[in-house]
Amino acid sequence: MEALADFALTFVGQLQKPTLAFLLGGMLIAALGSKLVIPDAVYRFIVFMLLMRIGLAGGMEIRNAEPGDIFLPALIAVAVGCLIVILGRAVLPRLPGVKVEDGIATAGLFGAVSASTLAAAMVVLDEEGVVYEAWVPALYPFMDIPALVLAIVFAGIHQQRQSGAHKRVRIWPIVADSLRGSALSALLLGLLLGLFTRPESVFDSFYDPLFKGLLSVLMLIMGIEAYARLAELRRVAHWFALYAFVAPLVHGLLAFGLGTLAHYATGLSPGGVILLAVIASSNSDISGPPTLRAAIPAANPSAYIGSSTSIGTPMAIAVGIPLYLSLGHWVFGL
Amino acid sequence: MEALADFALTFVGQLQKPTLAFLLGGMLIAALGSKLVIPDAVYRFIVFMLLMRIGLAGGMEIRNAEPGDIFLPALIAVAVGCLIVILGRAVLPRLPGVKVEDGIATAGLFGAVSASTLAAAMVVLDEEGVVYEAWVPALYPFMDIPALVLAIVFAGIHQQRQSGAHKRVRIWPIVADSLRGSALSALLLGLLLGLFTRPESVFDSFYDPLFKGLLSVLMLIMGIEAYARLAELRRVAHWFALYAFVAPLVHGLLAFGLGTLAHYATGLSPGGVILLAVIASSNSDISGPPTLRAAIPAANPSAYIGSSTSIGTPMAIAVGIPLYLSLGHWVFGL
Amino acid sequence: MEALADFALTFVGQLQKPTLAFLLGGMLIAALGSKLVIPDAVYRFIVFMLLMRIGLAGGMEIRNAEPGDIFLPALIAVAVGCLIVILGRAVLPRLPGVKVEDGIATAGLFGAVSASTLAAAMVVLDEEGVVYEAWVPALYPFMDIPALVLAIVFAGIHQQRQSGAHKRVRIWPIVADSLRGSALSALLLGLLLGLFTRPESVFDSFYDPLFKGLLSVLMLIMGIEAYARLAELRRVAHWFALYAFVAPLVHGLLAFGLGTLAHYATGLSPGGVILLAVIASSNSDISGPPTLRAAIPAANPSAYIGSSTSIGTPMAIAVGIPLYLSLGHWVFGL
Amino acid sequence: MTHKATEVTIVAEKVIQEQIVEIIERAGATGYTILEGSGKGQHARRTHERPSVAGDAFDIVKIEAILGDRAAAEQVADEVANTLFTHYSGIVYLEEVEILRRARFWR
Amino acid sequence: MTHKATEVTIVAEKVIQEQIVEIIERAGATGYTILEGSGKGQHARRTHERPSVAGDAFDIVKIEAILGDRAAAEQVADEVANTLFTHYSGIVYLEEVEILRRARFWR
Amino acid sequence: MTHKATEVTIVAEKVIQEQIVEIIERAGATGYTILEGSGKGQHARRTHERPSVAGDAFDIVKIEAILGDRAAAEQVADEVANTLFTHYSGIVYLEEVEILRRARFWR
Ligand SMILES: Nc1ncnc2c1ncn2[C@@H]1O[C@H](COP(=O)(O)O)[C@@H](O)[C@H]1O
Ligand SMILES: Nc1ncnc2c1ncn2[C@@H]1O[C@H](COP(=O)(O)O)[C@@H](O)[C@H]1O
Ligand SMILES: Nc1ncnc2c1ncn2[C@@H]1O[C@H](COP(=O)(O)O)[C@@H](O)[C@H]1O
Ligand code: NA
Ligand code: NA
Ligand code: NA
Repeated sequence: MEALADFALTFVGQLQKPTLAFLLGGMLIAALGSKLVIPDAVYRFIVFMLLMRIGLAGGMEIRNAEPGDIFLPALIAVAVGCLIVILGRAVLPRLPGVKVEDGIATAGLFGAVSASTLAAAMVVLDEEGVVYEAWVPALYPFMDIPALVLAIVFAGIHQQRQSGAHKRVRIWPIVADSLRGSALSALLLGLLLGLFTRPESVFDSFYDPLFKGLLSVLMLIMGIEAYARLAELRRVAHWFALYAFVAPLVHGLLAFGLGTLAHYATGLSPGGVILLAVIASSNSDISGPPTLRAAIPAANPSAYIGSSTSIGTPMAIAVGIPLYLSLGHWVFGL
Repeated sequence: MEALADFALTFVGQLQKPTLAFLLGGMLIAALGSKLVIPDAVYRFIVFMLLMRIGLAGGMEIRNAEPGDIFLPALIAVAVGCLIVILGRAVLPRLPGVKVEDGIATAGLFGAVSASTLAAAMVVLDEEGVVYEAWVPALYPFMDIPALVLAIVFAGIHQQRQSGAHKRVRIWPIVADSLRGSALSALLLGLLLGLFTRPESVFDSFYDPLFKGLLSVLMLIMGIEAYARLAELRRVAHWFALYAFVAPLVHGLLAFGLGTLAHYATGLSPGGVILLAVIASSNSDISGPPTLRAAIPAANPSAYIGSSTSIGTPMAIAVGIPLYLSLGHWVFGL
Repeated sequence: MEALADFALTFVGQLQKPTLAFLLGGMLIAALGSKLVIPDAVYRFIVFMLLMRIGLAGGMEIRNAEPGDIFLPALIAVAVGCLIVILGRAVLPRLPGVKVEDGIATAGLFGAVSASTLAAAMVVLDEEGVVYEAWVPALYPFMDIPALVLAIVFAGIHQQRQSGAHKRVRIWPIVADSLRGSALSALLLGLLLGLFTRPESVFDSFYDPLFKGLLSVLMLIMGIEAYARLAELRRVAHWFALYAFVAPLVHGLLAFGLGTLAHYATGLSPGGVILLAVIASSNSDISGPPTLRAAIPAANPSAYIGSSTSIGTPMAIAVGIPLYLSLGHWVFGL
Repeated sequence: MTHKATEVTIVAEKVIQEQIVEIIERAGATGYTILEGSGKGQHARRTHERPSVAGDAFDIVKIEAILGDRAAAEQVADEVANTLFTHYSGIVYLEEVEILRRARFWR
Repeated sequence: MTHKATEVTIVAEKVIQEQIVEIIERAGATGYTILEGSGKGQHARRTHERPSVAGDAFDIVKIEAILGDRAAAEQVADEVANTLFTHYSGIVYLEEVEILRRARFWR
Repeated sequence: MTHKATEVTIVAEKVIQEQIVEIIERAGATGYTILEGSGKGQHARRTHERPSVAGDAFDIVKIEAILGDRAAAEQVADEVANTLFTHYSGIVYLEEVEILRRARFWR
């Protein structure tokens, strides 16, 4: 009860903060038919800037981190990524009107990770004064890649059963393809540069100070896109919308629980637990869809992109982040 | 006489300031055949940034403003927008070689408002230490929309007379279309966010500090475009050029006069009076032309875009702003 | 020996600095097949920002400079630009498998100047605390234009010999075309604005603070492009690769020597000598290739662009800059 | 095996893109493709590179629609020419093409 | 003097661009041209203006290849239609064109 | 009602765009359309997505002009092929199209 009241307060408080406000503002103006468009080149540059910032900070902090501290959270990330897809594979295709491939691809996308949601959570935590290990955001690929790979493997198995033909799904190309995508490339390059070089001067003068402002623009874009793609969602079974509402929170809570174990086992900070929950809660926007389109051609993109962009991402940001934050208050007495 | 000397001094002083210097620099390099181009994506992002900045500041200040203080200036904005169009409608089509539709569309564009001119004036006032109510720039739509609507109505009436057919001009779609344009959307969204949320952190770290620098780039673009479109202007009656020279100043003085009334009546600040004059003086670049092209197809875009971009905007920025500033010195003893 | 050790140390130290680290990082991720792309619009805007920054700083400083101080370094710049092309003209076409036109065009490109290399050197010097006259970077066109013009003249002469036809190469159009290119336009406009107006406010709040961060993004782009164009280089004679390895250092050392004369003759600062060496060492990326493509159509662009972008530029930045820096330590006791 | 079909191409100002698309859809086309470009005709030349200071309404778009039914394609061409090209810039033309998967182009 | 040749045009999702190009090259084409656009067909409409939040895989590309040999062009069209258009969006069609410099289009 | 006309299409490096346009205008065309793209031919492949580090001179443009007079179209094609394609990349080809508003294409 108290927790619920705290969540309500946190949620209303976040509504006032730029992150959520710009997201909802974007949805609002799109709903009102605004023609405001942030150019694609700007969008792509913002995503690069955010991921480079996250990578650099992570790399600079990993220098001083105990490898042992990272191991368990990384393992949890992998486990959660796989669990989400297994769960989705089990549930979605059972729902009436849901094609097996569509269900698998959607589960894969919800297991994968969104850079924008992650960056939003970082800014919220910073504003709330909640600290976290800078390497936690860098766990992103540990959840993202296993989720996408597993979904593609499930789709391959399904197709084999259908066609009888035996065609092995090769895993390494999928992993390599993910790592080479623009999002993970930027993150990992930032990580490397942070780890092995001294990027402090550009980090402090450029990547870090622009982070919050660029994120507000990105939130606006995500809000506009969320509304714009609702139309696509309308063309597929309603179960996708329901899944997109519920799944981010279930996934986040699952990760929050496992993260809490890591808190007690190896001292993962409360902020780290919250971020782990957000990573799980998020669903991939940039990198996931093209990977899935290429690897599971039989799946209808309207189903998985619609549910992810239109409902999943707003839920993860607008409801998920305040929820895990207030859970953090409650569980860790933040 | 003294006022003239003051204007001359102010003008020469402004020539040294980045705003005017970049505008004239852009015209110069374009005249010399430079191939320098600021990419369209960057241009559009800059405009977004400036309007969001203006909107946020306005919204944050309106929170504390007396609604009564805003009412009279808003009314003046509407009145000036309409007066400009009525004046243009009466004068332009009487000139030899000017087609009625071309005259009406041009009057509409000069009644409408330019975000770049407005932003330029704000930076000039800031540098001069002249304060103004942050909601004054947000009066933009109060002049912009009535002017465009009235021009389109005039064009509709004219066409009916020509063709005899009775076809009512529907006003609401024009208003809605204006509000949905990329410029007004950004401004109004910023206003809303400033009014109802707490965007201070991104305003102070991102939108505000980048304002002046981005404006210098925008001035460069406007200068380049001003020169580039002179060619278009050459293909239409010379009267358009003359109108574009004179009208911005006439409109600005008109608004300055009415604004001075508001100064004495409800305490509008001298800086606010100057900005009101600049808004009237400015002529729309981004949002006006497409609206007019769609709504008055019979008007030749070379006439209204050429006169506005090539002469009207440079006049409003280079002559208008220093003029109203030195008038402010003179009238209000700034 | 000591100098060599100092160079080795300087080089390793630079590897840790953002400038070199981002360049090599770009090459690395491109080699690993990353799909990360910085949008073209962002690239072009970054180049504009850097050159405007360089121009403004130069212009503001020339105000207070003795014209006499600038004369000798400018003369050296012209001389080095010509010498590089004469040298390349003499050597390259003699190598087996090298077409005369390809050799001339390549020599022209290596005589011309790269804005990104220049900006990189400025950031390195700033970080090392090595001061230089802000007008030295503005000597850029004094080396760039003569080199391109001379290469085009040589190509014209060669073609006349081949065809027998007598067709004079007109020099002014080439010079004008260079000056009008986007890179030199931005630099010269910045110079003018710095010289004749007071751009301090935007310089200090916008162009200067963003310089270092934007350069890191540009270095990333250059690294990615360097790798991407290796394929083109493979399709031409290996001698181009060898030239691209050796020439930047030879050119830089030549300019370092002549610059040292200017140091003793007219007091050019050690930092100025180093920058002069870097300018000579660099080879044009943005402006040179189109000029050469238009003026020497018979030359194969894969030869000159491949050797410049893939090897010449990385050599000038990664080896050249540390080399001249450690030479500066050694010669001037920095 | 291929089948005959008619491609109708319209090059016009972007400001009328939506109206052209409506005409195409009303004529029963199963789809269309839009390419952005620049061009020169009787009116001012527009280039795609310069920033769209006057908005993108004046950009040039090339819209192509393939219709299985020639009469429908002609109808599109006529309607665009008669209702839109009176005031707006543009050209329209037809070409015979050979399509695969014929059903794709009939509605 | 001009010669007959066949142009095969494919409008499709960018995600299969590389696969289409491979088919074209295997058929012996000496080159191809790619234009980026947007379009509407049986599937969701994509526009080129909005930011590519879901990646650019869903953009529409128009790929054109001119082949001196008509049979090769037909082979390209068939292969694209049969192997790629089962799951991915797209259309393919052929046109007769008149080329100059014939040797340019034979390998 | 439609009329016959000839479309001449040139795909080439952007560096010669102005020269091509001049040839087209000299031949009496009433307009032309330019689309930006990427492509592969005998020379290095250029893609439109990567930043234009070596300038945009190497981008690929597709230039189309419709001429009412077939001979004029052939002249454009010949002149481009003979004067520009000796050193620069590119292809040129002709197609017959059916235009509306015939006067639009005669000067
Ligand atoms: N003869 C032509 N050939 C090809 N494209 C043309 C031609 N005439 C006009 N266009 C295109 O149609 C657009 C509008 O033409 P206009 O209505 O003449 O201004 C131009 O910007 C060109 O892109
Ligand atoms: N009838 C048509 N005419 C022209 N282009 C089409 C047509 N049908 C489809 N297209 C193009 O092909 C793409 C894919 O079509 P679809 O597979 O129907 O979704 C669309 O986005 C259009 O760009
Ligand atoms: N067979 C072809 N079909 C379609 N486009 C081609 C063909 N050959 C060349 N091109 C285009 O023409 C450009 C220049 O060709 P090239 O001169 O062969 O390098 C290429 O980049 C392609 O865009
Ligand atoms: Na997830
Ligand atoms: Na106005
Ligand atoms: Na050089």
